[in-house]
Amino acid sequence: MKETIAMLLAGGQGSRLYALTQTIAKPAVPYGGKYRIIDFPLSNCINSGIDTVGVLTQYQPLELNAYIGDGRPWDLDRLEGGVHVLSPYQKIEGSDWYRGTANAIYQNFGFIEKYNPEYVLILSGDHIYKMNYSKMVDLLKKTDASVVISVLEVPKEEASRFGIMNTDKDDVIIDFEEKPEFPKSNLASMGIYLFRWDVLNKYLEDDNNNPNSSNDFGKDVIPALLNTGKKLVAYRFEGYWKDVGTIDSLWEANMDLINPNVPFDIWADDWRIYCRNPGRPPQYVSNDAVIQNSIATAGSSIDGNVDFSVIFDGVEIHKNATVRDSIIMPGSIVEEGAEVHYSIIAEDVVIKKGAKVGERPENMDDIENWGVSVVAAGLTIGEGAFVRPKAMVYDSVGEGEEC
Amino acid sequence: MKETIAMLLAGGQGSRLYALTQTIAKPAVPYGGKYRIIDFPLSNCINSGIDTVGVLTQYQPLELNAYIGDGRPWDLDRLEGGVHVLSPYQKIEGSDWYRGTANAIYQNFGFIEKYNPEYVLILSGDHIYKMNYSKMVDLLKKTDASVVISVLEVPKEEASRFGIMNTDKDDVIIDFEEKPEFPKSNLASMGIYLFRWDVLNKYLEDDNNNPNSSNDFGKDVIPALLNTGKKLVAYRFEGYWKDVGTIDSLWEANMDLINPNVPFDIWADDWRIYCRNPGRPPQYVSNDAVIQNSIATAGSSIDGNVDFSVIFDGVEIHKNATVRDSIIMPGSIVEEGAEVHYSIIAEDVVIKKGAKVGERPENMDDIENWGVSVVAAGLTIGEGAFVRPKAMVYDSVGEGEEC
Amino acid sequence: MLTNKAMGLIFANMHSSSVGNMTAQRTMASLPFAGRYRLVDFCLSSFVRGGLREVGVIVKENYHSLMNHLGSGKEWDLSRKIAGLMVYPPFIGSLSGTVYHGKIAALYNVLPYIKESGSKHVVLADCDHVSNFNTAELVNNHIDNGADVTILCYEQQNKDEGGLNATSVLRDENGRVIDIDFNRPPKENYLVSMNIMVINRELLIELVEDAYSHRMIVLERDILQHHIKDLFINTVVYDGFVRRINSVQSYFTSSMSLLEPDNRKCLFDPLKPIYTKVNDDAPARYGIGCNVKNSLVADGCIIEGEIENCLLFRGAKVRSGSVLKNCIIMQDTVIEEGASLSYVIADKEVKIGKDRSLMGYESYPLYIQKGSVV
Amino acid sequence: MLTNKAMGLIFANMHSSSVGNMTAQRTMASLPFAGRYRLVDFCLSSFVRGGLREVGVIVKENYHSLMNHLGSGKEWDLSRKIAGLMVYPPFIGSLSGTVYHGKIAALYNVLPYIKESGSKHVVLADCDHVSNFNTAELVNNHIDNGADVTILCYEQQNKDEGGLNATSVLRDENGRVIDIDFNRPPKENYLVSMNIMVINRELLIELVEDAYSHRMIVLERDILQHHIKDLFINTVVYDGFVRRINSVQSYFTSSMSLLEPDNRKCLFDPLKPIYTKVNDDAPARYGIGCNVKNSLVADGCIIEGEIENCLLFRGAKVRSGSVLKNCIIMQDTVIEEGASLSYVIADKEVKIGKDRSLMGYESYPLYIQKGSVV
Repeated sequence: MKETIAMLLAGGQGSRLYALTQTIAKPAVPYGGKYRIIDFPLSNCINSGIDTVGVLTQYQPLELNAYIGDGRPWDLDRLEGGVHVLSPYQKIEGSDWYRGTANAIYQNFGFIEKYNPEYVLILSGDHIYKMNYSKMVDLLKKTDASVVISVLEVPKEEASRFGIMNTDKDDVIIDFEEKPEFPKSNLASMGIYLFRWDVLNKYLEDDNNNPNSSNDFGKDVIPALLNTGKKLVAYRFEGYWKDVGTIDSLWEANMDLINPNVPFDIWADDWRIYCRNPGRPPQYVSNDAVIQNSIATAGSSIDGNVDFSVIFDGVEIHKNATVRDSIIMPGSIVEEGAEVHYSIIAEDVVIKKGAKVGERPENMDDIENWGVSVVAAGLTIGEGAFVRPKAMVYDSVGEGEEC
Repeated sequence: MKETIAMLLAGGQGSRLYALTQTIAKPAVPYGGKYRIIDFPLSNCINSGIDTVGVLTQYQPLELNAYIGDGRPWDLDRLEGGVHVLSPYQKIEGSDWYRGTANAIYQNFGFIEKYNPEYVLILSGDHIYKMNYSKMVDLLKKTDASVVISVLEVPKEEASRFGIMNTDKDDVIIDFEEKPEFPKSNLASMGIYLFRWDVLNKYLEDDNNNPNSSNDFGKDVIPALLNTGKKLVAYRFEGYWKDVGTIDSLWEANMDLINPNVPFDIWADDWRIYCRNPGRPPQYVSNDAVIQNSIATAGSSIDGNVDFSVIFDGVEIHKNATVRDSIIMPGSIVEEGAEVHYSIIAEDVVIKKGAKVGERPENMDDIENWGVSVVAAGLTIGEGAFVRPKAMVYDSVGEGEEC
Repeated sequence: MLTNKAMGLIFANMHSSSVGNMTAQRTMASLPFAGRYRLVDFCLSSFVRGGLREVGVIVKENYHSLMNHLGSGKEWDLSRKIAGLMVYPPFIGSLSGTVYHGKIAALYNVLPYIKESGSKHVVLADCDHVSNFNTAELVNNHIDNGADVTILCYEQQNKDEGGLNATSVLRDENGRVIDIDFNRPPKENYLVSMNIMVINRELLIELVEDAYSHRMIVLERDILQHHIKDLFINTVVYDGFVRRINSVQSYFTSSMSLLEPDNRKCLFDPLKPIYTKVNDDAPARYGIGCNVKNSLVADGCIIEGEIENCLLFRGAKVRSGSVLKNCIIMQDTVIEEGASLSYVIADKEVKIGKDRSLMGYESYPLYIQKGSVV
Repeated sequence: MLTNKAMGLIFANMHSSSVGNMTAQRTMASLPFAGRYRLVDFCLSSFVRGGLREVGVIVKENYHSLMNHLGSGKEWDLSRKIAGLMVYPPFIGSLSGTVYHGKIAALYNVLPYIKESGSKHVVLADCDHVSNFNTAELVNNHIDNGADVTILCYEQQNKDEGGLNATSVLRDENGRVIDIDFNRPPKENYLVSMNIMVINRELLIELVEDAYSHRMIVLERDILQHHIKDLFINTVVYDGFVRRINSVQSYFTSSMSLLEPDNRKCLFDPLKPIYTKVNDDAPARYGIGCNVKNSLVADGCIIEGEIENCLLFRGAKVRSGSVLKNCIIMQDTVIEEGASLSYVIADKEVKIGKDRSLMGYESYPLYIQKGSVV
């Protein structure tokens, strides 16, 4: 009934985001002033004409569930199809949490079968990018491939951090190496796979029956396909793509929105990114504020100094406060005279008067101790307290304390 | 934000429905020609003015999930509130399937807290009845009780099959006995509890910390409330109420719709039962058909003889076939000359020409071997085959075979 | 973003006058049909299944019931965030101040919307044909052939069914329309138009602006016939079940033709569902002593009497001792005990009293207006 | 089934003429306000939060933009299966054939719907007041006092704000209205009506039928004033932020009053959210060298120039080198480099060219119509 349906792997805890994913799944982490990470793959789907998406999750899905809701913000509330959150469940033969990415898909074959698609697109919920998936479908049809894998050219010196695809001159994949020490090419897998449904069906069944498999697409399923001579074709993606799996990369991806030299434009009308709108009145900038080189969103109120920063909805920056090179997530307050530098402040944090979070690298003697500071959701940083650079704050910090 | 929210326990496998709940949860079992069991509590909620419902499930939720969808059939697609399916999930401290009814609610405190209700209504997904829950809320307010429990007068001789409430003259509950040998009253608990949220919060927290508890409302939580002197009041329900947890009771509850002497009217306009509509054209009754004392629904087509039966959508009863005292669920076909008596035929079954399922008690010599026959979903009963009374058929039956 | 191939435009009031009192309080589009549908459902469902995400319904008068039926468009999956269903009432104040006449003026009235659309093509449809046509096939054929206009039509099945208001076309050997004929029984070798066509959006805008400024009225006559040489007017032939409603009598025979299993199978193909507003009726109940033969029965009906060759809409009640033959009984109409009806079309919420006897003829079924008490 | 306490009815076109060209292509109800809202949002949101599940919007003319804004009603949770949002265009053909004048005729036009409703009371509202009133409180007060009619009003804050079209009421010591005054500045001790009132549904039907048959036109004058002795007309006094839009100038000052934090806090209480159509704009972007003081900025704006005491709607663009003081810039309007604006209201999609200079006065802000290129 549906030509292509998408399965979005949103199950990961995102443990390398530490304090930011204590109570929410990684795809629900706020990004870019008003979005959450999952808005990008979901918007890409609807913009690519894919109106059926299964979101696979098992870690803290409550907020993600509520956020996705009926799917309307992405025009994914459909009579047939639409977006559905798929959690693990019990069957008569027993029950199981998802083991690995391939197993998560395997456990939800029932969902896929309902739509009887030609193609299944496997996506992950931790990348920021704009991509027209229908081009992968076109390529698969044109090359008669079993699977199309999206790849990106990365600098040679970074290639060993990725899964690397070696291809022939027609972009047919010859072999695949996970984080090779000596990469043979610079084509990195983006973790986006377009399968023929019958192929996916067969190989995941085999994978599930293989007791030695770790049930992972990259480690097990792709090699198995290559070993049995299936035709896998690389789709060369060009454009902005960022894995936001670490604190540093999440910080950078936010800053990329401000940087006029980074070709990533969320203001363009031709490929909108949709999100669940917080429904707040316009932001207010007072007579005492100085705001530049920043983005801010509805419901925020700015009385202080904001520079090179990303301000989410409902954030208050009070008089004489300074926020630079930082990300302030929804509902957080930076009180009078407080300073925030190179930091990610999660939701509903209060930074009390005169407190200081983070430090500028130019002020550091020991630069190797410098890094982005993170304050977890709901905490209070007491009056005059200091949060060190690179700190990962899980608990509130008392008045005048250092952490 | 919401005065009362409902939590619907739909987690059970419903193992005493055997073949009918192999691949679906009990609340998703079809009933009454076009409904599923869960339509009754959901319709009761919206008709009682409760627009926020959590459905707790962990067994085979795919069909139930798809059936509930965005909740629109019950007018439960809301910006704030609405109906939400809640599955078990993983937290940073680990993860757990639901243990007992009380634990299922406890694991979903996060959902309840979001709405910060005054009262929480605990419902179960295996009863057929029409009830205005707002009367329980009124009673709770009037009596200043901690919990109101819905009770029904049952015949004395059946009382020992139920949880029995003993009350004083003001209907305050004095004690509670689960299936007592010598019942002190005939007030049976209907498994419908209205709690003050603060009381529920405290007692489920305590229950969760008690290693000896089986985490069940009836066995653990209600006795604990009584032991600590909380005021529990019985709400006396009058009207039709049926637990459909067994094959016999499910069969009876369907037949009750046909019986003019049973005061249960789903045709009345003042308390509509809503369901997800299969969207089929009207049913067709041919020149060769004889249909009486039956109910049938859109998309069915009747060429044979139907008497005292419940026919679901898409069912075909072919020429010269006979269906009596039976329930034929969606999409099943009874071919020419086949006979079905005192049976429940699940979805998409084909009963081939001349086959016979079930028997009439008046034709039995050994009446103790008589009972309702059940054929599981998707099976084929071969030409001329015979399915014995009381049989529970899990596998297709070949041509001419007996089972 | 993907631009949609086509948008849909439905003319709700066209041909309303052909069925007399049946449209006294409703549009042609909201005429009840087949036990639980309205005529507009067939068109809307086909549009939606064919991938159209932007559908406008142009109404002129009597549109209470239609707006009520359509609601937010959710039942057709057209309650969309992006595009979706739009009802266009006549916009008084913005244009000349009077209500338009003819399809050209109606189109002119909604030109701002047509201009805003990102679609390449427009599917125009009246609501006077009942069928389960394939919109995707129609649009793709239009595109693949590079046509300017593509008319959906069918071969005349029965000479008697033509007549009033029929538009028919003659094709050359390449499938190109070389003649269009109006308002009379189709000639030999002519195909009957289903009053459904695809046209390039920008061409439509140009033609309508031009025709409106020349005070032209009828799209088919004043535009298509006029431009028959310089436009490539293409045809797609539909060969499934199709019925044209152009009189009370044809409404009756079209309805009764659904008692044929093959016709039902074609119109109600489960793979091509017809969506409609949900009414939440309980199942139909067949009482003790009822007698039902060769009839279509919708949910919510309660039948205690005798019916033969009948079509019962949702919630119709036939009390014991009453006898109905060759009747169409619409929603919530009640036939009291002992009544006897033959060749009657009873509209919604009619009450036929005890022991009443009403008789029409096959060639002239008796129509009883909505809410009447007989 | 629970019967709803009250249904809502909104008059979309009332007072449109008071704001001149601002409503040339829209209703009063769809007048943009506060950076991302339309006037109707305040009323609709209050209705919905107050538990109303059935809301009708009565439109007369120029309702393209309003229908587009409301869509299926989903944003206000009024895309309901049961009841929900209904837009009532003037129903030509069903009644006298001409478009109605006055509120009584408008109500008469929709009487069939009012009669069908299961609600006990009707809340009537014009869209000329901006506030965040409490519908539940209003309706409960009406019920608890056993009133026939309850008018929501406020104490006159400023003599200057009265004037054109104001309706005011005098109460006795029991809160009962003993005089109603029209179309002039409210007298001493009179309360100003917010043009929002509750009335018993059956009484409303009776009064409207009676008044219509006597060719009466104005609800307040011809019905309420007329029946002031035999009806119990009750009042509820609203003491939060409220502004009346009865001129371009009052539109300007009302908008600018939102630069006061206390006013914003009252109108945009997070516990009483104002719902509106979602536009999916990206965050606002503050460029290098921009200078923003005492301004409200909606999402999607790009600010490179200098703004002070301004209100920027969604997607407004202020290029570098331009200077805006005391301006209201509506959706998608672009101010090119070097332009200089003071006391200007620029409607949607206006383009102010490079180095242009435009100046209005506090007492007479300069209004630039939608789509203009300056």
